[in-house]
Amino acid sequence: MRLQSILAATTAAFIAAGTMAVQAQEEPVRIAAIAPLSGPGAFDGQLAVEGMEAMVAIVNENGGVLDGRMLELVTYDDKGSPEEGVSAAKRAIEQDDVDVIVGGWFSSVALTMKEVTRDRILTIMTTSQHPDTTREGHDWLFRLNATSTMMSGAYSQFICDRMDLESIAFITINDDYGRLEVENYEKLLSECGIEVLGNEYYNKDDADFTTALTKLRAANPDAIYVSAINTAQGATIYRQIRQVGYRGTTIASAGNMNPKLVELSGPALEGVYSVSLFAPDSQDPELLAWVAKYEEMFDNEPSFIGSIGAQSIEVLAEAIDAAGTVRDYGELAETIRGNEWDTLLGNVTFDDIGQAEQNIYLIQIQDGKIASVN
Amino acid sequence: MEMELVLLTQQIMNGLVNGMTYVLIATGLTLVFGVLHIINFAHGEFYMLGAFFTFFAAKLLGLDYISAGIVATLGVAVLGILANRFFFWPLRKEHEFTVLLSSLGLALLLTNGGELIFGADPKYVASPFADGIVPLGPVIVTQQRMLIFAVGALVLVLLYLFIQKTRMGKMMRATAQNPEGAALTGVDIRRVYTVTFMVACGLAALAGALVGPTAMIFPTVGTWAVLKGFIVVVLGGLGSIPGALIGGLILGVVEALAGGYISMGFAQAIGFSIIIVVLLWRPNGLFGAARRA
Amino acid sequence: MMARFLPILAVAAALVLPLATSNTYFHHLLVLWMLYSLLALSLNIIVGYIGELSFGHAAFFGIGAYTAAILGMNFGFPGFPGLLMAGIVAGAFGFVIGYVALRIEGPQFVILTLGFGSIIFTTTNYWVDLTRGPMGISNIAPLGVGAGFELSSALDYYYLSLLLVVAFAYACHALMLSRTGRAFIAVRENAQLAASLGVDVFRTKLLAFVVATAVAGVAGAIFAHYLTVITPEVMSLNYMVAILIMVIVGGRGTIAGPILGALIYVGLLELLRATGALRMVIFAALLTVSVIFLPGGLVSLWRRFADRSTVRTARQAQVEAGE
Amino acid sequence: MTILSVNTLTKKFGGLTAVSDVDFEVQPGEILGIIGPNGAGKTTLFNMLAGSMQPTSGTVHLKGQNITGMRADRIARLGVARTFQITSLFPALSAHDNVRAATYRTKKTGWMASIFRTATYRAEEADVDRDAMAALHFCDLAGHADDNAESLSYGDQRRLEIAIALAAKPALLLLDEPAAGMNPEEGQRLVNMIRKIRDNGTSVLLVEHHMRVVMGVCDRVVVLDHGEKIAEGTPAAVVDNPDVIRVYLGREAVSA
Repeated sequence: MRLQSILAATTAAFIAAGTMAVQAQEEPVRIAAIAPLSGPGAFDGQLAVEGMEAMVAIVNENGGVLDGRMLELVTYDDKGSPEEGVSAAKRAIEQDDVDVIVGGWFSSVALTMKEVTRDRILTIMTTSQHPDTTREGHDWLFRLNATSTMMSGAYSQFICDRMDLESIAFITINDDYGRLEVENYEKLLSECGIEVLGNEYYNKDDADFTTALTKLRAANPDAIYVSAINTAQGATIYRQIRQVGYRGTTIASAGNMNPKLVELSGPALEGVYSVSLFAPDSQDPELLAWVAKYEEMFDNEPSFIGSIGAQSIEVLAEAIDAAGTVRDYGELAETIRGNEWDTLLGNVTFDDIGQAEQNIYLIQIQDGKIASVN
Repeated sequence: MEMELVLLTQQIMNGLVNGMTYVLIATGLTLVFGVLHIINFAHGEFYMLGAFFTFFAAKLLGLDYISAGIVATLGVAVLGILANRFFFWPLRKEHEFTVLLSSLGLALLLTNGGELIFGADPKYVASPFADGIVPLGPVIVTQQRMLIFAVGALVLVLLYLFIQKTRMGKMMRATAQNPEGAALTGVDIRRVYTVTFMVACGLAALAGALVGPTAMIFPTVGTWAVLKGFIVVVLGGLGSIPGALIGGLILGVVEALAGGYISMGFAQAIGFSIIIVVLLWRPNGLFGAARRA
Repeated sequence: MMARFLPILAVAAALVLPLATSNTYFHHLLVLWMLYSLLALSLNIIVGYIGELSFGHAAFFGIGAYTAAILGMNFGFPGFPGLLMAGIVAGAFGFVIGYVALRIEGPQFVILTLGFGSIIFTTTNYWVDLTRGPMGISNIAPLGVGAGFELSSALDYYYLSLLLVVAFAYACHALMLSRTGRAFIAVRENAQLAASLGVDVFRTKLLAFVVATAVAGVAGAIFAHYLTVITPEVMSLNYMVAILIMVIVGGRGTIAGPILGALIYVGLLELLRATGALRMVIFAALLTVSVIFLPGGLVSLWRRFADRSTVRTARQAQVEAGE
Repeated sequence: MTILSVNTLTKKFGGLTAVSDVDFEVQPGEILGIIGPNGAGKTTLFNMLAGSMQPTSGTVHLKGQNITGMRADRIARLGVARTFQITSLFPALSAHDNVRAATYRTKKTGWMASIFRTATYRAEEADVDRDAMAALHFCDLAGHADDNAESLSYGDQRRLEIAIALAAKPALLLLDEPAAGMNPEEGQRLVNMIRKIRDNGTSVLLVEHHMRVVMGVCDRVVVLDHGEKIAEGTPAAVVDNPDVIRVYLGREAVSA
């Protein structure tokens, strides 16, 4: 009985998938969205794909690209794992023959995936901050987010100039991103006279940080810098910083602020600074349109990670129209590099190795909302 | 010097409280193993369900934290009965690897089903005690962690009385020693299975409800829980409830000291090293009886 | 009679299978299937033949992969000797860990192996100078065969891993027909009785463990060269569970079982991609259903069928004899 | 040459002495019985001989070689086979495979030989099959060769145990209460079998409290009480020993 019903459900699912394929528009431009859709990064992946979906809907409502071709998102789960990312990219290229790839939410995935997509398909990496994501030799590769070097440059400037700190300590995720962050900030902040009192690495499956935070608290720094990509871990750390009795300043790592994090962290995040490409109180009309669309389609609040997903679609759609082609990747890449693009996050340009140059905003949590500060 | 001592005491305190969390998770696990000789890899998922049920009971039914926790515990205890009926009871005569894989399948099913139903977004179980700080001299603990400690201790006492004093407890002990013999002397094995799973899953859910407010919850949180649970159960001795208590507290303190004086990243590995050393010294754990042939 | 030719038929089918399509993604799946088969067959030595449950097996796969990657990147170690070294290093780790852990059995052994796996995982994550930590090693060179020729396409890796699977499957088959194999099974079935017949239980288990871990190391090395990237992720619990699923769903203690289990694992997850968010739920449901209804694994279906046909022929023989 | 010689063998558990200064010998072609009431130390003594328990003091020599405190599998490799008090088989294997596994001691070729199918390997495997069938025949189990061990009747299982021990071609066979749970008819069958084993050149040492079996088959008997040897001799002599009568008085009629 149970076996039968499960078989029936499977069959139904296959049929449904088949029908969807038949009903699809004629020759849509198919964009592979490779993101962590299960495992610890699942929520962030979901926000990313939702952001892309909302922008795809906007583009399609405005008539699609190349005189009426619709955009279609094909999602792949990389589980936040480099090996799975490679498999997903192979499938997207070799089996599903997609037109372009958007991926690279985590640096480790981006760094391996780019070797699979190199010289085969145009790829846009999104939130990955590792500088090595964009390097010479990848002609069809672009990355939207600022590198952690760019981020920390801007952020440390602010920390040095405007926050009255004499000492600081770090709690850092043990991955390529976290290690690079600590390296950057230790150097930059020491240069302006802020003493670094300690750093604690944690693992991506840790759930309790009280021992590490107790240790940092005992060092009595003026501020604790929290480097956390994962929303759940971030919120836990911010709350536990207060729970171990630390009363100094909390600094949130660059580019990892989202409304969910603010909601989950409660009072612990009030007044905390971060930097982001996404200023949620911006009045940019494209941003407003996207936010409206997003809120209509999804229950989550629009987030930085979603907006970067949307930006990838926006740049692609405009560039495809401008270049007049999808599959001529050389032409399309030239077009992307050669122009300035007006997107929901403001104007963006790309340098020779595909690295985006765009505004970085300083933001602060005020009354439970993310607000930009000048 | 004074400062160092305070820090040491604070870390030991952190360890004891975290250890009590492990104890709560491990108790149900060790009960199922002790009575039924089942390694239940889905135990962590019942912990996860306990936390999520508390969250939803508070949100959808408008209950306060304590009532929501009680509703969640009872709800998951009922799920435990169903899990036994469909996943464990039918396999009672099969090889232990088969039962273990069935529980792994159940764990995958609950994690991924949970992701589908509850959503992938992390959630926070709001508790009025979460951020309140209790100063014990220079050492501080949150009210929530004090609550975990108190409830944990109470539950262990109640469970001990249940197993030692009630008729059902006696039947469970008889089954633990010799299931065939117990069946011959009129023990209703089927009821023992049902009650054991009900109690074990209820305990896991209670742990979820209590530990929920100390961190964020998400559908994969059960994997963490079951791993910690297993380490504690093996450290203390499979099937031994005093073993789960001592094992949990030891693991908590060792991890806290490792995190506090070496590095948090190594805490888990150091925890495992302790287990390896203990098992080599006492293959059946601190309080374990020799394995039944 | 049939059973005699079946393996030969299967190998022949496996040889021509990739020629059915030029779709390289299909070839990619075939490579994964073969590598997982090799890995599952090696775990089967521990789980199926000596009857202990190891939760540390993925760590040895990882050790092999890292050995090949590090030797290749840092010391310019050529491909095939690198594979051999990967097997030797993984086997050496297997020897040390087995030497400690195999004194203990049952659930405690499960936790001990889980613990060793976790320690190796953590070390890999933090020994950044050697392993590059969590970011892993990428751009690993493809496997060189010497004289400037290297395995480049998925097809090359498929045939290499198929060769190893066939060789190792044959070795397992021979094992089961040998005095050593009988000792393995004796230890699994009744260690005390085995000892009373002169079998050194500990050494037998250790032999099995070392062989299994060495083969897992070789599989890991090919995996690293093929994917060109390796991260500590391959030593995580997810991979441990995956290998175990392959062995038990396919049928532990058999040779076809782990290979079939690997096929189901790779194939089913791929087919279920069409179901989107339901993918892992359906997978978990099918897994659980198969365990509950086929506790002996998928190969027990065949055995059931085969038994029925043997009974029929026996009865026919009786009838004929009666006439 | 003496097969087994036991000198002042002693086992203490804490303050309790389970076996105290026991001496005896087993000669080639002899069936020696060790008897005594429950708690006399028979099982402890047996376990020390088979290597599953370390003696506190004293020595055990097998054909002149000191095997005191040796591990069970090493003693087995020197030519001692044993059975267990509680039936001990390879339950999921066929009777034939049970016995085949028992040929381990006398064979040499390993995994490598079987991979390359060497001539030695093939010859030896043929031997294995032959030895196994011979052992099954000897124990009247040839008809059950393909049956799973766990599906056999109790009496068949007990004889399969002996077949397993015999397939190891031991110089000395240790039987731990072989008649336990058998009815008189099965017991008689067992007695005949043990004689046949001895006639084929294997010495036998058995621990038993079934008097009928002991008296019927043993050449000599050692009587234990409270861990000490109180008598030794032919069954007929031992039965008349006043100490033995005292120990057994009221428990069991010695001549029954």
